[in-house]
Amino acid sequence: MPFGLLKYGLRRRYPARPDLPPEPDLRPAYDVVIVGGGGHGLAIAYYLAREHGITNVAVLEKNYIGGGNTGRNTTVIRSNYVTPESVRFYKAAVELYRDLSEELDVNLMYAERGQLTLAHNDASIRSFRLRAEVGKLLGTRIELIDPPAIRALVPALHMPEGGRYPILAGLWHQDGGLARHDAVAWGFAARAAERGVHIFQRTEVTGIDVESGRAVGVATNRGRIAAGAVVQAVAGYSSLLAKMAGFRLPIRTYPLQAMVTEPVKPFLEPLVSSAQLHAYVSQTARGELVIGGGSDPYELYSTRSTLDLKESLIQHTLELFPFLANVKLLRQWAGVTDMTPDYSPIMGESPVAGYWLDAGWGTYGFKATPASGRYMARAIATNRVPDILRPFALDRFRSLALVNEMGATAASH
Amino acid sequence: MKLLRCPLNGPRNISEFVCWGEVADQPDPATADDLAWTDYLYFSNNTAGVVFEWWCHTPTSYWFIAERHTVSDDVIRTYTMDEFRAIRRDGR
Amino acid sequence: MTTIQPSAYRIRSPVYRRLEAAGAVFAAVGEAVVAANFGDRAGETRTARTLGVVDLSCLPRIGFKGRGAVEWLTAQHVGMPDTPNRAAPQADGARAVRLSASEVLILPDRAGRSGLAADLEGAWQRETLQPRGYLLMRADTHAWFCVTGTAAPAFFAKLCAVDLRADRFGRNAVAQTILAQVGAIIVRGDVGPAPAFDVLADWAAADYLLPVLIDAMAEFGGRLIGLDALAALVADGGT
Amino acid sequence: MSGVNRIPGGLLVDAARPVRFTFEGRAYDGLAGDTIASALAANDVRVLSRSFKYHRPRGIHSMAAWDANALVQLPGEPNVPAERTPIVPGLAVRGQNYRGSLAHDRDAWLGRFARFMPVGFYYRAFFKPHGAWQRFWEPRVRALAGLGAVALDAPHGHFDKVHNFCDVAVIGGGRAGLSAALAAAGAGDQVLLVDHNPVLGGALNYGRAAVERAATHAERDRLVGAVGGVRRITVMTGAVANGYFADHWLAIIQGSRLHRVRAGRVVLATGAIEQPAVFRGNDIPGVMLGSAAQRLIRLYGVRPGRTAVVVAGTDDGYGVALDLLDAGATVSAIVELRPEPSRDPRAVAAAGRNIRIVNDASIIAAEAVDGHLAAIAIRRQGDNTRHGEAIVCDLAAVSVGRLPAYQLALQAGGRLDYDDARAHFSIAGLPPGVTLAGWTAGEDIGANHPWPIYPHPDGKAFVDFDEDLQIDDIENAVAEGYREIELVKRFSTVGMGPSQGRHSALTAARLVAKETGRRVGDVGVTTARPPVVGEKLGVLAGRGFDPERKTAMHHRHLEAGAQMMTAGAWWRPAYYGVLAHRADAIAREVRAVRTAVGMIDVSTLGGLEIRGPDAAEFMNRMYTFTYTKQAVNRLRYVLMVNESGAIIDDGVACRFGDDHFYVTTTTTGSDRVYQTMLWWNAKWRLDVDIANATAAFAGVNIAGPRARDVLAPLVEGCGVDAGAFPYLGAFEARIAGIPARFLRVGFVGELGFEVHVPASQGEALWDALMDTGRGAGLVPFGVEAQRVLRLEKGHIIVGQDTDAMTTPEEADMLWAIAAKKPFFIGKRALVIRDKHLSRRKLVGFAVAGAPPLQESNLVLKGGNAVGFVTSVAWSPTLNRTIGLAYAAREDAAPDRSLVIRLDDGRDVRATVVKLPFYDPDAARQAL
Repeated sequence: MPFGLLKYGLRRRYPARPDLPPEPDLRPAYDVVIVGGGGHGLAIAYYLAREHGITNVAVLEKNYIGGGNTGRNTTVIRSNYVTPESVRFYKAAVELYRDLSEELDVNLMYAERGQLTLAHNDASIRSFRLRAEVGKLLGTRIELIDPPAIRALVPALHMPEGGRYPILAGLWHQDGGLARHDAVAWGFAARAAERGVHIFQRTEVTGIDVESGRAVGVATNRGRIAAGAVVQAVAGYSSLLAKMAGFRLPIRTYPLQAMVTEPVKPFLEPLVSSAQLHAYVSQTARGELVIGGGSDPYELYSTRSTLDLKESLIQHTLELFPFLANVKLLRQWAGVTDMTPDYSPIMGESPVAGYWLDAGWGTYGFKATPASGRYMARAIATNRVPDILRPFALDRFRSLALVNEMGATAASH
Repeated sequence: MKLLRCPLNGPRNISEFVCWGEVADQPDPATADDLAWTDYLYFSNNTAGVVFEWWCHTPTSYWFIAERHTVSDDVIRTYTMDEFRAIRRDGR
Repeated sequence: MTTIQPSAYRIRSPVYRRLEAAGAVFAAVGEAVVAANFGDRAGETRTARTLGVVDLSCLPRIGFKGRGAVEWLTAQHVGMPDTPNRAAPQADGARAVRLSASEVLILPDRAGRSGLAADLEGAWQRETLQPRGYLLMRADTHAWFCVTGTAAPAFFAKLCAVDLRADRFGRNAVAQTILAQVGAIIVRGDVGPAPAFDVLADWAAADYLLPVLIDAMAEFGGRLIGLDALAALVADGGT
Repeated sequence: MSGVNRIPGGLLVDAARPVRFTFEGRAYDGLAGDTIASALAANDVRVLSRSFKYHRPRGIHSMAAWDANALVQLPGEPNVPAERTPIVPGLAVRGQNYRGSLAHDRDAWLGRFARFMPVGFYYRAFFKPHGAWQRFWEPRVRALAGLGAVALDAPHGHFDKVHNFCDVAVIGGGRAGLSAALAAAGAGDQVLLVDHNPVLGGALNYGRAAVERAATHAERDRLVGAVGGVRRITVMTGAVANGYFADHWLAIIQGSRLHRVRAGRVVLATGAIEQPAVFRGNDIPGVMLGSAAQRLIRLYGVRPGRTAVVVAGTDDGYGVALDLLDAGATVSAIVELRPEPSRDPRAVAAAGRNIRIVNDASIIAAEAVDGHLAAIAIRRQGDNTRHGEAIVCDLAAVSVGRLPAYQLALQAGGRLDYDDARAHFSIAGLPPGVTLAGWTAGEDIGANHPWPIYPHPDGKAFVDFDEDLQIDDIENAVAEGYREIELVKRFSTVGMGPSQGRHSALTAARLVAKETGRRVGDVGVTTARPPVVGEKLGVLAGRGFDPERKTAMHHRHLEAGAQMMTAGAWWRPAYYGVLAHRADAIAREVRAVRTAVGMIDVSTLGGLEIRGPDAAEFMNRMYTFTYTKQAVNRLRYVLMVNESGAIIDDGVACRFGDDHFYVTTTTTGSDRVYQTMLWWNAKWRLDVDIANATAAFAGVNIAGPRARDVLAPLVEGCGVDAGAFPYLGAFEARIAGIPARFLRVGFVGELGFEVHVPASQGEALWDALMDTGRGAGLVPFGVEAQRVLRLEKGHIIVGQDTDAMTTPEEADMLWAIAAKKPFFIGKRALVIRDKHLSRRKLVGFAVAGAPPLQESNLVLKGGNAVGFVTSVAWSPTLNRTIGLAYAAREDAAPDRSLVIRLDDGRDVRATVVKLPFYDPDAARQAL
């Protein structure tokens, strides 16, 4: 019985410690207005307050906090990417996650269980080795392992000798892990609010006020708000907000579906995924199996579920774990993801002065949360984009200098 | 499963089709500057609303145009390439 | 009679080994060999009425596609369906299957007697008039399986999302769709009293597809049958 | 004897057919038609399982498998709903989620520490000191997590799927569903009537809407009989309609088969789900819904208890009381929670049968002895004693109201409104083609009790049985600042369990409304998503279809001992020999090609026919080279880049006529290239026909100095000597009687002929060539040897030596670009790429000795990765290790030195070598 819990049991009245304080009055102007109350927006607010003393900040959430992709992703945290630029960035995110529970004084249930990605053909082996070598060079824990090592890591895994999907090798990423996604948003919200940041739910931005090329405020369903700087962190709706600011983004928006089974006794420690089978599986601390796959095949601004994706995803999942045939699927859901041509995010300046972009996360947003929050805050506070974010600037699409991460997606979000 | 009416094969499950995204007019490569060309290459409207899209019925490799709402996923109409050119000429 | 080995012929079905393994007795039809029966003519004929599958991959067939193809075929007195995804029976039992405004597939009768495909190919080669479309090697792009019997629609429902029930998919109806994840052309053309569906699917995937068909048939007592069974059906059923 | 509580009249059971099964290792007798739960109830077994968090004993609650209270373990199958699963002889059933025995669970202490585990407690603790969660607490939490257990060796079992079509799908076979089906069929529609129970009739089978049952049963028999007589109605019983998807696409599960139903329209007559009352001990086995007691009595012939108390918040409670009397139980009291006495005829009848009715009462708590209900403590109006009045009973049947079974309706896009007057959710906003009927539509369903919630100072009044959530937990979640129902759910996990809120959504909404001072309708319920009830993964997977493609020579490769590898859907021979001697086999094949002659199956390469007056113009636009001037009977390399200027495919183009090109593509590229060509020409509308002949052609490449010796005897109507058939020539002729296309190519850098023939004759071609080639020393070679051979020639493999960014300039292939052409796809982008040249360049390299170099090893410069190895192999021809790699642009010149990092962290030096490594003046392929 950890001491922290005694106070709850020993008090007569429940000692509530509201994570979300009662909503303050909306001010006419803020130094920074953050559009989007998901993990990213709240993290930017937190780091602005904590590391730069900028607390005259409003976070505007059209629905409820963490209700977008923050609460819909499958909570995977990893840094096993292809390009050095990406590995550096996501490695920074992983390192922030390691201390985040204490920093936010919330148990994020962060656990580095390791992520294993399976190779079924020699093309996959080549691309996995590249990710392993880049990761090793940059100091992440990652290696290419052989079938016996795979069997030792995941005894439950079905390992066919031949057939279409033999398991030839695995990309073992020991830094890979999980965290409780909602708690990440709530933690940033609580600690940001403590420092004076205003968080408004059910507050929708309907326009961006731009004067002579500079963002000066936002229009909302609760009136206009003046702003020294505006940040958009609205995964799934980035193009629509950018349009309000008067420019287009290299983004197409697709649903991404996931599903969860009823809880069963633990049998699976690491996260297991297969790019070729477009499936990844992890088991939560509650015992549920969380199963995800690739994005939907066509563009849609909707979180509806489909049966056909569920069928193919589960068929492929059973290739890996055939004994799950009698386990029951309990729920399927979807998020809306902003895919860029190179599968890398867009962070930093926009064509509009004083209007900052935190967009294009595709399926990688959750794992980036603390790093994008911290470095975006630094960019806004210092009005200078940190080097770690520079490769992800919007103008890379003008020089065709893309940060190609297509190889790192394919169902290991 | 969504149904999509293929002008050649009639209504079919949408899993028989692939979508290549919103119809975008290619600028003249001879005259377009780099900005215009990269706009064409990467910067999409990503409209939340009704769009004209390229769709292909894979068993027949038949290309056509669908008019679809990207929020409700309602398909308003599908067009053969000839029909589509006609409505485009009528300035839609 | 001397036993016929498919491997002694130049033209071989993509599934001839599976037919051999199932005990097929082969017969020559022109340049082709087909499984005449599997040693149980009477039983196979009964099966054909409920649910059976025949491999006709070796029978000749040809396709025409492109500008002028339909006009040229019409000029050759080929009876042409006026809309795509319909088949038109020809005098000699062959069928003209219209796949699009400008594409036609010529299927012979299932006994392989029709010479229409060969005649048209010869005529097209000799022809100089332009445009007359272009030839397609349909005997090699697609394998050909014929599924017969009253249970066929229920069987197809396990593999295909298109409604093939008799009252929705009548004689000479054509569906170009996906069958067990393989692109396929399905043509309704009954054999005597039995509903029959010709399935034309990727030649290279035939060795995958046939076992899938047979597995899905088991529930209805369906199985591989020979060409003789079709002949018998025609004989006692009349067409 | 099938149990001490067995009574006659069970609709579903056959008293003549006993079935023996075991529970917790002990044998019991049930009847054919019994579910696990009903058979155990008949045998007076009340505790079926243990709860998720506090490990409290749980038993029958709804008798409809709506909740997790009666989930049991079968061998290899966890979380089996005992209330729906039929018993079969020998079935071995166990409880779930306990250590030790179901009766004495060593984890039951958790319940006593509930007060130390407030809502969301795990967010507040377990993370200090640093890493404590992962190292110490998570393993312990996980050890307690989960319900049932999976068996890693459980067999997959047989599952499959079908498609199903109807004009109207009616979901629910109760009064409303039966009537809707008859109406639709009457109008000429093909109807599919779906019900999850073993028989049609729904609540008509067990409910008691009137004092006398006769009328109810007569109505049921009339409707069911009528439906049975209509051919246009197809009935599916024991089938769960589990999901509504776009355009009336329904997922219906019957046994181990998934039916994907396409309906013209859908009628939802899914009925209503009876709701529990919330009071201390409302989860104790023996406390159950009134409808659960009625299902036991009427469907299974089981007396749910000996001494009963009925908790009535609606008039239906009185029907339950009458049923209990008829079943031979004693009804000690009906506890009426409403202030006014009921005037319902059933209440009058109950009073007439001398049942004590306590009006205007409230509930204090249910008390358990040995984990089973022993008494209900109630408080009458004006009674101010602390403990109220305890009424001894072993059954408490609770009827306080219903919630429409809204899951499918909400999946279809409907939304819930709260009718404050009737304390009831109603459904609105359905899409066209979806309609509601009966209770689901709010028809003939009485008012709910508005507030059947009775907090207790000592807690244990459960809102969510699955998750062991109590009234305080919901209130405290709101106090923590989580005021939106979705946030309350996420923070408290209410509704996340197997019953997905079926029994907790209404109470949670009411509590949150109270705490936040909003209307229940404004609070609402969390999004309803598929599936309605848990569905087996096996059912969803069915018989998975995974097509594979085989060439005409596939079986010849196997007979020759080839190790096969996949390339997309295709199977290809990697090499001929055993894994143990892989390297030797590859080297042997390489040497054969260099010194004699080899043959490789190239059938998997794409083959496209480009025909028509504009064929050459079309080629010019699709590919980087120029084709207008290409001579007939000649072939030319083709390189395709995408609109961003990145290399995406290559092959050769043979010109067989002014208006006819035959183009090959990479193995995995053919379908995509074909689709792309059709897409572009849909815009360009050139007079050209594009046909995919990939499957139609089988092909081999015969390469080596003695290639002619193999071909000459077989080729008809065309010489194969250099004069008649020069390098890069392309002819049509016959070989061994087979019509064929001959291509003189140099991919592997020797005298080489590709021969393409109709697929159906490919095996015959292979046989003929192997036969005549024997004398010339012909050996088959596989993809691995080909990779070495082409590497020696410095030829790239698209997708291996190129990535999604590689330009022709980076790959040093500007020779393949016709820059003067006004247009080809990607040309404009390449102009931009040239202005922002990348830092890398693809180069050939060689290293001394044979270090363990691997493809994807990094090329380092100043400690940074500037590139990586894309191809590397030991060259048996050159006796050294050679490869291709991306290096820093400034290091691209021959003789520059590269640093390559090995897997093991060591660095090796490599030297940049001008390509090709082998036969630089290309004499051999031109022989």
